[in-house]
Amino acid sequence: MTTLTMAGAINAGLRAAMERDDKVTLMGEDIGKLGGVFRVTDGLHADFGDDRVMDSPLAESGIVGTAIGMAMAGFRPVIEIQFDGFIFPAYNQITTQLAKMHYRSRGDIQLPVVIRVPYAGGIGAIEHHSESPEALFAHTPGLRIVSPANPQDAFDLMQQSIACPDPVMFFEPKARYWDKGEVDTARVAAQLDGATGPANATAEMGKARVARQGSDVTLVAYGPTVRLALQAAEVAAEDGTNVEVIDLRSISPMDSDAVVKSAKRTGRVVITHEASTAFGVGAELSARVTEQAFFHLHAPVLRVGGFSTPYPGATFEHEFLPNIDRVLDAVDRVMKH
Amino acid sequence: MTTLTMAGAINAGLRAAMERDDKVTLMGEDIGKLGGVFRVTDGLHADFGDDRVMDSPLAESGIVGTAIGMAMAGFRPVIEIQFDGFIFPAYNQITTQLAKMHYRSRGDIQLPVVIRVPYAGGIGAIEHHSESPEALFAHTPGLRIVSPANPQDAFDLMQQSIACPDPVMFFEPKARYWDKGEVDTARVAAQLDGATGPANATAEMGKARVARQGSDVTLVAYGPTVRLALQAAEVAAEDGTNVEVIDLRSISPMDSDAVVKSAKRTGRVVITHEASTAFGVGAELSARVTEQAFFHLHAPVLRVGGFSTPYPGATFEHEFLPNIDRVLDAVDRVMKH
Amino acid sequence: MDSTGPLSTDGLVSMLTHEGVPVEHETFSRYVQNLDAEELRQMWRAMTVVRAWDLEATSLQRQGELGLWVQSLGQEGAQIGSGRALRDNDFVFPSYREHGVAHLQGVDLVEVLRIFRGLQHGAWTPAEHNFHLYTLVIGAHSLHATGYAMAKAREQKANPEQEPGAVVAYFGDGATSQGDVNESLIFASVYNAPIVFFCQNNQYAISESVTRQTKVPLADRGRGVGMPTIRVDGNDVIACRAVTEWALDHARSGKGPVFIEALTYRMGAHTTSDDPTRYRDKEEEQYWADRDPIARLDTYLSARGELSDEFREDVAQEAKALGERARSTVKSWKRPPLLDMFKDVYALPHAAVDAERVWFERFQESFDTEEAGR
Amino acid sequence: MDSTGPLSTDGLVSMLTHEGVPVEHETFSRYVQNLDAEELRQMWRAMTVVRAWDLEATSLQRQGELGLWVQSLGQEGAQIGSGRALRDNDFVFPSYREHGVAHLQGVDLVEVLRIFRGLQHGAWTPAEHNFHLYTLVIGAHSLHATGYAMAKAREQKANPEQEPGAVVAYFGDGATSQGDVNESLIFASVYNAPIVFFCQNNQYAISESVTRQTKVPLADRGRGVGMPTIRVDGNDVIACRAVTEWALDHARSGKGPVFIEALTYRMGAHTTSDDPTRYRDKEEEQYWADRDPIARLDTYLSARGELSDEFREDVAQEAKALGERARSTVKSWKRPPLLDMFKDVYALPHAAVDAERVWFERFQESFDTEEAGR
Ligand SMILES: Cc1ncc(C[n+]2csc(CCOP(=O)(O)OP(=O)(O)O)c2C)c(N)n1
Ligand SMILES: Cc1ncc(C[n+]2csc(CCOP(=O)(O)OP(=O)(O)O)c2C)c(N)n1
Ligand SMILES: [Mg+2]
Ligand SMILES: [Mg+2]
Repeated sequence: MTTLTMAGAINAGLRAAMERDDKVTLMGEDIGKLGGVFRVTDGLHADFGDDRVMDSPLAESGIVGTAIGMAMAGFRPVIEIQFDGFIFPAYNQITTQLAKMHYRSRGDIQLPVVIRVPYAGGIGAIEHHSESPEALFAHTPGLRIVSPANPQDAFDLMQQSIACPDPVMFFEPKARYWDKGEVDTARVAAQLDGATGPANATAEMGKARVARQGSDVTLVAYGPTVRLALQAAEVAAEDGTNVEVIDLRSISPMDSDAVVKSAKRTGRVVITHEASTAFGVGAELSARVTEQAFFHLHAPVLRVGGFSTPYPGATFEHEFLPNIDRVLDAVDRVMKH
Repeated sequence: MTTLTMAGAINAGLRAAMERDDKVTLMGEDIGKLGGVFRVTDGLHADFGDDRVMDSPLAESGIVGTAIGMAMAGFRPVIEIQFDGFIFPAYNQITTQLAKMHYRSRGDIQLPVVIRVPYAGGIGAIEHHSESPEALFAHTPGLRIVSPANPQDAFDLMQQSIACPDPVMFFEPKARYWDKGEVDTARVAAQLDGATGPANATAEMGKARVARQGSDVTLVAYGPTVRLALQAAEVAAEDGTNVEVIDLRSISPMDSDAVVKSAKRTGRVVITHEASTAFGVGAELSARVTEQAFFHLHAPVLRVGGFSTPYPGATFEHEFLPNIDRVLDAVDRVMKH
Repeated sequence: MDSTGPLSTDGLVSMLTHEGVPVEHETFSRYVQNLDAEELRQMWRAMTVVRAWDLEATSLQRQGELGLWVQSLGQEGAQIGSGRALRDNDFVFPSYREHGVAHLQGVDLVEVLRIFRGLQHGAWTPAEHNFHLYTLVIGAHSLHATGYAMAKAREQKANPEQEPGAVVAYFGDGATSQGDVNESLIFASVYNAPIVFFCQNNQYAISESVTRQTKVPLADRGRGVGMPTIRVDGNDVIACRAVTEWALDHARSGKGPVFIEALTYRMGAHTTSDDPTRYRDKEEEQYWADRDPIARLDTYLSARGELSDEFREDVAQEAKALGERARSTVKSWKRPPLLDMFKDVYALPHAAVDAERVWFERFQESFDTEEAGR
Repeated sequence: MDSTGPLSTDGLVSMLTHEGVPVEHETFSRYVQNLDAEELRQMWRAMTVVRAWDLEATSLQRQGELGLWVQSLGQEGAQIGSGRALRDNDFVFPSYREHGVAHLQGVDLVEVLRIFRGLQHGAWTPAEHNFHLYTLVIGAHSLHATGYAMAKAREQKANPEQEPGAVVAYFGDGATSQGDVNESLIFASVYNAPIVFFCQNNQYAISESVTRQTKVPLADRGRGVGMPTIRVDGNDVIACRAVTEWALDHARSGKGPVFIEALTYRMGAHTTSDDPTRYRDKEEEQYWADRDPIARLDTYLSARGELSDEFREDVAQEAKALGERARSTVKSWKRPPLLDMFKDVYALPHAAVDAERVWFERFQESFDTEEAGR
C-alpha cells in the first residue's frame, strides 16, 4: 500500500502497463516534456523516450485515427485528449471506426486503444474545460467506458483498460486528480498474469462498487460525483436516513444489476452525475431500474445532474452542478414515499 | 390539399421557404444538379441557381462550419448531410459551435441553420447508411431536433425549422421518403406571416401529436417508427387492446407532457425507436414519464429499439429494428399488469 | 484543358500515350525498364479480368442479387499499375472501389459480394492479404494507414534486419477535402511514416466535379505539407506502376511519405444507385472512353505481337469462370443465423449485448413454441 | 536555423531589421510607403498599451482576481501590424490570443476579463466591433470565418455599389494541424471567398514546438490549395501591416483568399497555468527577446526623433489608466443573478430549459423560505 493522488495513481498505472508490455505507447498533445497539462504523464517521456511517449500534432481526429492504425499493427496506444470539450473533433473516428472495427471485421481486428479524457467540472475553468460527455459515447456499441472515483480504482482500471482487447474510454474526473488515497499496487499485476488475465480484468472493469452500505435509499454516482454522494450520505445519516452509495465505475457496460439489487432492498433510487440530466447516463439507469424493479419501488427514480444549458461560466458552476443541497433534496423527495 | 410523397413534401417545403426569404440557401454534397442522392432537392438548383443551391466540397465539418459563418452574416443555411452515418465529421462543429454560439454570445448571435439528415434504416443499405443518431445530439443543449413521420409534418416542420432562429436538426426517415399523403400547403405560410410567426412556428414544432387515440396503452414513436406503431395498434385492436399512438415529432424539446398526460390515463407506456435502446431517446422519455406519472403507472415503461450492436448487415435489419412482433410483445407485457 | 486547374496535364507522368505509343520518362522509366512482356501481359490480364468482373457484379446487382455495386470501371490502370508495385511486406488501406488491388492481393472477389448482398460489413481477413477492409466513411482510413505506417517504422527500427515494408492508402479526389485526409498527410509527414498516399482522381465525387474540391492539381495537397508529390496518368498502367515503385522505395527506405495523384476517369456511375446523365455529358464520357487504360496496353502489346489469341482466350475463360462462380455462389449464400447479429460487438463479454442476445433468443424461441403449440 | 524547416527565414518578408534598420521590399514596400510618423507612432502606442495591459492582466491573475490569463506578449507586432490594415467593412475572427486586434477594433479590454473571471463566455457584441468572439476550440472558427466571407461575397455580388470588405481569420501554428483549418482553406479556395488566413506562428502549441506540426514552413499549407501565400517577419510591425494590406486588397477585389504566416514568438507562457521551463530554455527566450517587436519600432522611431518623452509619457498614462480601471472594475463585478445561467440557451422558449429554470427558482426560494422561517 502506498499513498497516491489520483493523478499519481494513473501515472503509476500507465508506468506499470508500459513496463509490462512494450507495445503500450502513449500519444497526445503536450504529454511529453510537459507531462500533460495535468502532469498525469509526468516523467514518462524522460523514462520511456520519444517512441513510447509521443507528442502529437494538434489534431484529435488524427490522434485517434493513427492510434487505430497503430493498434491494427499490434500496438496498444493510450492516448490523451487534453480536455473533455476537445474530444469532438475525434468523434467520427471514435464512433464510426474505433467502436465498429471489431464488428466490421467479424472479430479479425481488435483495437485495444485507451482514450484518456480528463473530464467534468469544479475547477473554475473557462469554456470547454469542464464538460461531461460520457453519455455521448455510451449510446455507441463497441466502446467500453469507465470512470474511476478514487486513486485505487484509477490505478487498477488504468491497467485493466490497457489489458482489455476492446477500446476503452477512460474518463478521469479532473477535480479529483489531487485527492489522495491508499493504493495496493500488487493486486492488478497478479490478476493480469496468466492467460485469462485480460478477460478477468475486463469482467472486473464492468462492475459497480458499493461505496457505502445503506438501507433506505440507493444513491448512484460515478467519477466526480462519488465524493459528493458520500458526503450527502453522511449528512442524511444525521437526519436518520440510511443511504447506500453505489459507485458505478463503468458506464459501458453499466452494472445496472448491482443497482437493481440494491433498489429492490431500498425501494428508492437517486442518481447523480455532472452531465446534463436530460438524455444523460441517469436516464438509461432510471429506465432500467424501473423496468427491472418497478414493483419494488416506493418512489420514482430521481436524477440530479447538470442543467440543460451549456456549461456556464465558472461563477455558476456550483449551482449548475449537482451539489449537496440538490442531492439531499432528491433524497428527501424519495423518502417522502 | 395536394398529394405528395414525403420527399416531395420536403422539396416543396424548401422551395416555399426559398421563395419566402432569399437568405435561405442550401448547401451539401450532390444537392445541385443531382438533386441529392434521394432527389429531395430535385429541381431547386435549376430554379434558384448556384448561389442558392451550393454543391459543397466533400467535408461535413466544412459544410456545418461554413454554414455557421453564413448564418452569422445573416443567411439561413439549410444543409444536407448525405446520410446519418456521415454526420460525425461535423460533430465538433455541431456540438461545440452551432449549439453553443447563442449562449456564448449571450444572445447576440442567432444561428438559424437547419441540418437535414436522411436517417434510419429499412432500405437494405450497406454500413453507415441506416443509422439513427438522434440521441447523440439530444443531450446537447442549444439544438432543436425534429423528425417528421408524414408528408404534412415534413412540409410544415421544414418551413418552421427554417423560420426558427435556433439551429434545428431535421431528421428525415429515409424509408418513408416515398410514402404519400395529403398536404395542406397553405397553413404554415399563414402562420409564418406576421411578427410572431417564427415564435408560433417554433412553439408548434416542439409539440407531439396524438396519431391515434386509445385508452389502454400509450405507444410513443417518432419518425420511422410511427407507421410501425400505427400498424401495431391496429393489430392490438383486433385483440381488444386499445392503443394510443403518440408521434413525438420533436426530440428537443421533447413533449413529455403530452406523453405524461396520456400515461396518466392509460397507466401503460411503450416507446419505440430504431436507435439502439440503450442510452437512446426512449431512456429519457421513460425516466421522465416515471418521474412524473409514477403513481399512475400500472406497469414499468418499456422500450423497444435497436439492439446494442452496430447496425448489422441488411439481411438482419428486420430483426435488428423494432418490428411489429417486438412492439406487440411489449404491449402484451405492459397489459399483463 | 486548363493548364493550371485540377485537370491540367502539366507534369503528368506518362509512359504510354493513349494511342499506345511508349514514351520515355527521365526519372521514372528506369523503375519499369525490367518489366518483360510476360509481366505486362499479367497486368493486361488483371485489368481485363477485373473489368469483366465489374460488369458481372453490375449485372448481378441489376438482377436483384446485390443491393448495390460500386464499379471500378475505368480505373483499372491506376489500380493494377500501383497494385503490382506492392511487395509482401507492404500493406494496403483501400477505400471501397479498389477491387483491382483486392484481386492482386489475393482477395477472392466473389467473397467481396457478401458486403453488397448485405450479409456482413467486411468480407476478408485483412492480415491474410495485407489488405485492410473497405472503409465507407470517406477519408477515415487514411489516418489508420498513417498509424499503421508509424507502427511499421517502429517495428523496423526495432528489427533492422527485417525486410522493410510500406503502406499504401487509396482514396478519391473527393476525399482530399476531408479533414481526416489532411490530418493524415500532416501526421505522416511529421512522423516521417513510410506511406504512399495514392489518390485516384477519377474527376467525380458522385455528381460533383473535382473542381468542387480544388482549383489546382490535387497533388499540390502533398506539397502543402512538404512531401514529394507525383502526378501520373492514371490510365497508363505502366506509368502508375513506375511511380508507385519509386514512391514505395522512397517510403521503405525511411525517406518518408509520398503523395501520388493518378488522373483517371470513373467510366461508370458512382454506384449502381447513381444516374450520371444528370450531371455529365456523353462527349466527356466518349473523350475518356478513347483513353481507356486497357485498350492502350492492348494496342501496345498487340502491336508487338505479345497478345496471342490463345492468351486472350485463356483470360476470357478466367473471367468467365469467375463470373459463373459468382452467380452460383451468391445465390447459394444462406442468411446467417440471426444470433450472428450479436457477435463480435466486443472481443470479450459485455453485459448489455449479452442480455439482449439472451432476450432475443428466448423471444425467437417463443415463436417457435407458439407455432409448435398450434 | 534550418533553411527549409518551419523556422527558416527564407523568403520572410521584412521591412525593419531587428536592429530597427529599415529595408525595402520589392513587392510590399509600396503598401506602407504612405505611413507617416504619426501612423507609426500610433502602432507603437497600440503595441505598448497592449503589452502593458497584458502584464497587468497577468498580475491580476496572479493576485487571484482572474482564473486564467492568455498572454499576447511578444506577438504585438503581428497583431497590431495586421490589425491596422483592417477597414470598416472587414470582419475579424480571432482565436483567443488576439488582444491586440481586439483593442484596435474598439473592444474594451477590461470587458474581456469577464471571460477570464468566469462570468461569461463571450464579452463583447461581435457586430459592434466587426470582431467575433474568441473561440477556444482550436481551428473551429476558421470555418466560420470562411462561411462569413462566402456570405460577404454574395452580398457584394448583390450590392456591387457597396464598399467591399474581407474577413481575417487568426489562428496559431498548432491550429494548422486541425482538419477544420485545412477544410477552411479548401472551402475558401473553391468558393473564392474574400478571406485572409493570418497564422501567427509563435513557434509553440503549448509545449510543442512547431516542428511537431510541420516539417516545412506553414505558409506552404496555403500552397497546397493553390492560394497565394506570404511569410512575414511577425515581429516586424511594418511588414505585417504591408502584407496584410496587400492580402486584404487581394481578397476585397474578388481575387480570392490569401494565406499569411507571421513568424513570431510567444514570449510568455502559453497561459498563466503553463510552465515553459519544462520545455524550452533561456537562450531561446533571450534570442527572441532580442527580436522584440516593440523595441525595434522604438529604435527606428527614436533614431528619427519621432518618440518624444511627452508622447511616451502620454502612452504610459493611457496604459496605467487602463490598468487601474481594470483593477477597480474587475473587483466591482458582482456575480450575476443565478438565473442568468438559464438565459440564451435558445433564442425562443424551450420546454426543457424552461422547466428546469422554474424548478431551480423554486428550489432556491425554498432555501430563502427556510432561512426566513428560522
Ligand atoms: C464522410 C462521408 N461523407 C459522405 C459520404 C457519401 N459518399 C460516398 S462516396 C462519395 C464520393 C466520394 O468521392 P471520391 O472521394 O472522389 O471517391 P470515388 O467515389 O470517386 O472513388 C460520397 C460523398 C461518405 N461515404 N462519407
Ligand atoms: C480542439 C482543441 N484541442 C486542444 C485544445 C487545447 N489547447 C488550447 S491552446 C492549444 C495550443 C494552441 O497552439 P497554437 O495553435 O499554436 O496557438 P497559440 O496558443 O500558440 O496561440 C491547445 C492544444 C483546444 N483548445 N482545442
Ligand atoms: Mg472521385
Ligand atoms: Mg502557437
